[in-house]
Amino acid sequence: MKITVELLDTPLSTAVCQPALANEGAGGIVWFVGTVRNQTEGRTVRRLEFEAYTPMALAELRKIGEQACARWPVQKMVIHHRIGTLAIGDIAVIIGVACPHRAEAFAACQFAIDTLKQTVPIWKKEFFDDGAVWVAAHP
Amino acid sequence: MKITVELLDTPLSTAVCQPALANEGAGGIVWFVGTVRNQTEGRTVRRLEFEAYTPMALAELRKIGEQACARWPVQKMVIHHRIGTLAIGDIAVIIGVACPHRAEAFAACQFAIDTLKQTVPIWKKEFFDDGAVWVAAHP
Amino acid sequence: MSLIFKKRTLDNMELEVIAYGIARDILGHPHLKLVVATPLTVAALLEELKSRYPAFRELASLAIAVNASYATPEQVIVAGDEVVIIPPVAGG
Amino acid sequence: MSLIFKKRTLDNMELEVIAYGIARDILGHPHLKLVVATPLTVAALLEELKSRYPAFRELASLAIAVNASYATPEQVIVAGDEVVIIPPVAGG
Repeated sequence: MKITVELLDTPLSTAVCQPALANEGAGGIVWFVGTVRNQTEGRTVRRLEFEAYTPMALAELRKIGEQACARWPVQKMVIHHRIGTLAIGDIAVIIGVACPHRAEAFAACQFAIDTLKQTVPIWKKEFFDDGAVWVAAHP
Repeated sequence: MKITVELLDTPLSTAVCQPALANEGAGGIVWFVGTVRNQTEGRTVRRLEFEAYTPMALAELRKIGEQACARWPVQKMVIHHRIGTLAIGDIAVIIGVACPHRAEAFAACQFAIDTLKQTVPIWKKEFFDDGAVWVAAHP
Repeated sequence: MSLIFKKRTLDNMELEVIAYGIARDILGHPHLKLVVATPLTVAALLEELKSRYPAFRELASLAIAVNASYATPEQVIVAGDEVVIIPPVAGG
Repeated sequence: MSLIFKKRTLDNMELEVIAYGIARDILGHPHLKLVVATPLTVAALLEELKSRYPAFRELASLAIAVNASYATPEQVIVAGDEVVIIPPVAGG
């Protein structure tokens, strides 16, 4: 399978994603690993929750993979996104892209995370000591 | 330590590099993983050998880290480069960069691998069925 | 919760809208049952939601997914469609 | 292997040059011992190497490292320096 996408409610790791990129022809693999930051605009984040509209989120993730494959010579691509409750330092998302050359892998990986943040129906709620907010909800 | 660089004659893995990037403030980590390709200009590569002028290679790797830190808000950076004999699919280099925001991490990681290929005194010999060549030696 | 709105003397249909994230908080419930006049476009549904729940107007964006795909404003919602309110996403 | 070249009536010094990769193949040995007239610049050393081993002229690039740093052409090599021939690198 060229494109592998998953939503998981258990900890993510590149080691688990790795087999999805196995490809003797690949020269360059670029990974993006997004983690939960301990601060947002100076406020201390205690934990966060991701919720997803699952069937559409999976479809949109796959669409990102297909768009990347149309624009760059992607050999393999994997996207794992976490859902549920995450602690500081936990991995929220992993995107791995294997291409024959590194510039393509960088471009495709950056496209994937940029697009994911714009289109995939996943919502993030950050919990502070004094409340919680839905991230990016308001302008 | 903000910048970690190593030359290793044993298999590389991001899992081994990971602790060097541990940082609760990081929002985006970008990894570049370069593997040994099975073909170069249509010829089948059987194996390859890397040799390094070790003290200078380590100094140049560290310099790349310092330059990246000067240009982007790098929180942590790790570069592991393999030396010795490698088989197809083996990892030749891993570069990991942790930054507060992903665009910076992508830029710094790409800068690091581009610069590594231009400046670090490491030489690669590819072995084919009918001979061997020093990669990039001739125009 | 049920709201009934008719704008034209056309056939009505029952519609259940699903809400996630802050949209669910705004509705106070993950589902909203409506009886709507047909044909119902996505644009008309969005207008109705914003008029009934002004908090939707304050969001950075608001989209509707029909059958797990982003719908265009002109798209007509028909009986049996899975209709989901998509407030600003924030994955990654 | 030892080569002696003197261009001027100045003091001589012994110099050992280390070679890696294809530079070692061109020399046929990882070390080259020279007795050179001083002062010796990096540019002069490169010219001497290219003149004695024309295969160096065919490389995509050729640099000299002095004490584990890239040296400029004007840099003067002094006794005790670690001098390394750097053919085109290909890490990564």
